[in-house]
Amino acid sequence: MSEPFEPKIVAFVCTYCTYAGADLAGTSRLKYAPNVRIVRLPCTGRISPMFILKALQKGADGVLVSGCHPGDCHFTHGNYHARRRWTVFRALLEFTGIPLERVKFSWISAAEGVKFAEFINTITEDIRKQGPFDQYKQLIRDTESPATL
Amino acid sequence: MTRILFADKLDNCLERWRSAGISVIGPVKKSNSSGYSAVTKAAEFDFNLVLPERSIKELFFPQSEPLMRYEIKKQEINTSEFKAPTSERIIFGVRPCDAAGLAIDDPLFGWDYQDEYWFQRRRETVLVTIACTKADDFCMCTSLKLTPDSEKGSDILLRPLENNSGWQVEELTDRGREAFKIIADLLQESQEKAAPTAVVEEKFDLEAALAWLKEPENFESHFWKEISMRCIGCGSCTFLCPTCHCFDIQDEGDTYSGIRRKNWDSCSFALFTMHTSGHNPRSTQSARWRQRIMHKFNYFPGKFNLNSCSGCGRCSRQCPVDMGITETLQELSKLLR
Amino acid sequence: MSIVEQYRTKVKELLSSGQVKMVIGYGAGTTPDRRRPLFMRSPEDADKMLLDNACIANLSGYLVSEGLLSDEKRVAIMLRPEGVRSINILAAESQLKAEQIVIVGFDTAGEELRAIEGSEAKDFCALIDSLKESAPLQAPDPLFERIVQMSPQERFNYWQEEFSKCIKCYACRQSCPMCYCRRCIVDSNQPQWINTSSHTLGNFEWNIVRAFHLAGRCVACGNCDRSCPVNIPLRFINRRMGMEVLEVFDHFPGMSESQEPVLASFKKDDPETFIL
Amino acid sequence: MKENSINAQDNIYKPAIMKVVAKHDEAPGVKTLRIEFVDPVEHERFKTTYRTGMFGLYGVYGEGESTFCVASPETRKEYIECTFRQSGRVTSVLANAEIGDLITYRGPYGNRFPIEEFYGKNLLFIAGGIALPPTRSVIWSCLDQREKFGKVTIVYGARTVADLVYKHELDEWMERDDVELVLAVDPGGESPDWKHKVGFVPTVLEQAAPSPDNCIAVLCGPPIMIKFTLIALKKLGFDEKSVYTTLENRMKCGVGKCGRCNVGSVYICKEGPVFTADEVSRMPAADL
Repeated sequence: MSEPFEPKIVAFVCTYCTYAGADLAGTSRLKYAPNVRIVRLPCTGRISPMFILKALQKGADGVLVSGCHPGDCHFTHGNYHARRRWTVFRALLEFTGIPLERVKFSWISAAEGVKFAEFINTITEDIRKQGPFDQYKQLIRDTESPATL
Repeated sequence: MTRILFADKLDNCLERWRSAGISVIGPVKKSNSSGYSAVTKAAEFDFNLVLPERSIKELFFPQSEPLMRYEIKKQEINTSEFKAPTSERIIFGVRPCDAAGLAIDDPLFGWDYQDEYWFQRRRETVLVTIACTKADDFCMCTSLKLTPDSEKGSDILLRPLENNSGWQVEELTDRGREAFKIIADLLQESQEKAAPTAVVEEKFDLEAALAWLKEPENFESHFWKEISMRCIGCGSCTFLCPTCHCFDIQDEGDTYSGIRRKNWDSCSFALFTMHTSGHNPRSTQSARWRQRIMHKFNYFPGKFNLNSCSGCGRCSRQCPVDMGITETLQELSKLLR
Repeated sequence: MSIVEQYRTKVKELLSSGQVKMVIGYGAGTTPDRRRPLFMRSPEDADKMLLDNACIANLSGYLVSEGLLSDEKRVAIMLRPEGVRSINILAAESQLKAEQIVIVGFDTAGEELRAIEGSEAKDFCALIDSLKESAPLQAPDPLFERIVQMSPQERFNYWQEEFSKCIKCYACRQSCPMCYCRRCIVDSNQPQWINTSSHTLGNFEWNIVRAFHLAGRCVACGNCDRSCPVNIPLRFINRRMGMEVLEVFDHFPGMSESQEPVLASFKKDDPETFIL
Repeated sequence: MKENSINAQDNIYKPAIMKVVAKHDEAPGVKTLRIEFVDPVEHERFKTTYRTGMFGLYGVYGEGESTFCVASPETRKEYIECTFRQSGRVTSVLANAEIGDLITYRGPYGNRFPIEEFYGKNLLFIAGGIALPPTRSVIWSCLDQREKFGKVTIVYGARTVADLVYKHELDEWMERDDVELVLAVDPGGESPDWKHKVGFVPTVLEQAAPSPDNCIAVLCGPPIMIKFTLIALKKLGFDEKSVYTTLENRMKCGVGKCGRCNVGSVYICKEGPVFTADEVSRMPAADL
């Protein structure tokens, strides 16, 4: 138990912008925290709030959702729809007591490899400071199921 | 002279039972909902409830019960079983209809195959029932040939005193006697009279309704459609019912590890009987309501010689659209006249 | 003539003239304070009809029950303003055709029961507009205010305690006119997004998802809250969602049948202060 | 006490672990798995309880359990064979099981075909599509002790040639002199080289016109086929009491507790799945 806490973060990203940005960060040999598991999706419009709940259900300490900047969506307006959805979903999380610091949203384009790397580093440090998401993990423990992330 | 348990001794009783390793559960109202939950102080009991909103069933057949934990490695499956707890407990302040409900389900859970999750808990539990001195518009135990002070399923029957200061004690089973031996010296001999039991009017002619249900041609009667028209297909009647026992088995986890659970399920849900092919033997809400009534008052008695209903009236009391067994059986008895 | 008399006459007329095949209204319940849905198909049925301040359930969910509207015949229904808004949403989401529904409107807001003029959803637009205006001014519920004031941890604990009562009977879903999906997300098992078990996590997930699916669609009729057998204050979550869409997107659900659903539309300049 | 009851102290919801030893593609989306018990004690229990007609709950931990018949006969108890169509959550995973994989099995449950009562009689098997597996269990139970029975006739039809299951066994039965096999596919389902009948099972059956004298019929198929085949059988002079069929319903427990498989007052899992046509006719049709 004395192992230092390593946050587990799940990132849902769109393949056209943020994933390409992550790729760029990689090919540019930028170093970023290894705590993030990236799930690539066709568009931020495809990212259902259910995904975020699933990540938490599996024991994530933080969730990151990222896609193209407004106006850059490969499908022209998937990210506008996503933006509305997140606005409402955030209000819901907030009202039910899920700290918003654990669920982050961002726009990262294919050219922003540096932003991606920095963003991941900042978030990882941020979540590390907040510590494990114990209040949710208690819910998982109550189910007797293991958190398998 | 009868033996009396005075209410002011209740805290001492709780203490005694606790030191004997027995936990106590009773009717409790908290965060705006009532049910049977753990009690440590007498003040936590709420004996004024006509009936707790949630039935006693959940203490024997929890709404979600872990059965098995599995871990899968390459070419190996390790499982461990969850067992029902073996600790002794007393449920103090059970309503007679709830106690009777448990007795109704015993044959079902023991029918050829014993469900140890149920019976383990049944063996470890002493039911201390308090006779009802008040009832509401939905109580219907008398229609089911039970009474507000019926002994069915109980280990101890308490009758509230007229001045509400305690209860007359009637020991019904050895298990009950055993539990009350621990507090024997806290009981007092007294002449205090018991309060009259609640008056519960008979709401329908059970025999007539049963006879109607037995007639094969009534299975497809138009009655079912009419009576169930406003049913919205939620499961609140079945989940609050002390005798409804249907369940689902669900796995939670992934390919490597997780657990298998037994969860309450309800015949009101469309998916309950849906085949993988898409065919659903009970595809309409009327068919599902018919199943519920038939199961309780025709199939169950046919198998176990018992009606699967103890007359608690929760189905009607809590129904979002004011349906319930009472109305259906009332209407049924009218059909015969 | 009292409103009840007036509406009984109206129902009789609707049914005897063949304008509608059924009128969905309220009848006497088990106890004097209860009303139950009543399906009137012949003029005589109207005598069983009641209308008073106890008629609070939003009956519009029955309209989408299987097969009722498929014969294109008109159905009349007694609705409060919230109910009319549900009709607009159901029409906007293509679940029914607003012309097929004859509305017998009434309102119990305030002390007095009053009739509302109009027979089709579109006749109620002015009324709904005024509801939108007054929505932010509604008297706040003290408990709601208390929840808002809590720290996130306190709020989490509050809801955990409330949700721990949940028995997953789905009365909230079944009583909601907006929950018409043939197969609810919680009943879909490939993949199983939400735990169906009624443990703390499963209850939390279910209630979150239910509330989210109603965001920008809930008309605050209170059906879910009233039908909950364990009294979880579901109205608060829905209300919080409603406040959010009104404040941020100026959306008041159910204004008209042509109103775009808030989560199926967008503006390029929607606020995004939270996005990094 | 029923012969399949188990020790009261056992956890009735705990399945046995099985190893997949063979798999076979039968038809598009239809697979057969042959599975063996890992625990010899469980296997011993199966050997003493299993009789043709019983079913089981086949499962994969993490997905759940799914109910179907045991397709292998009581004369071959070294393994269990099951044939299923890939359609839901459990069967999709089972269909992808590889040889050596472990799955679970709970059972055998239910009643059985009274094979001893068939001794000395002629047998008529009628099956449609994916319903051959339960019939096949009876067929092999009889063919494995062929001398005890009279004439054996099998009428099997499927929608198309591709949908016929157990093709290798059909060939084998076709070759045998002591079995008369009538194969059919629905009109439009035949391939250019199809040499057998074209038509629906009830029609084909009427043409084949097996004699009802001293004959037991075993009938399995989709509800619509059962309905019309029963009419055809009646026309041919069969008594409802000598026609056997199996019913299936959604099940979760298999042991009469979970409350969903009943048709009228009959619990398929305990009083079934094998019924005579006479018993079925007394069930409420609206509940089937």
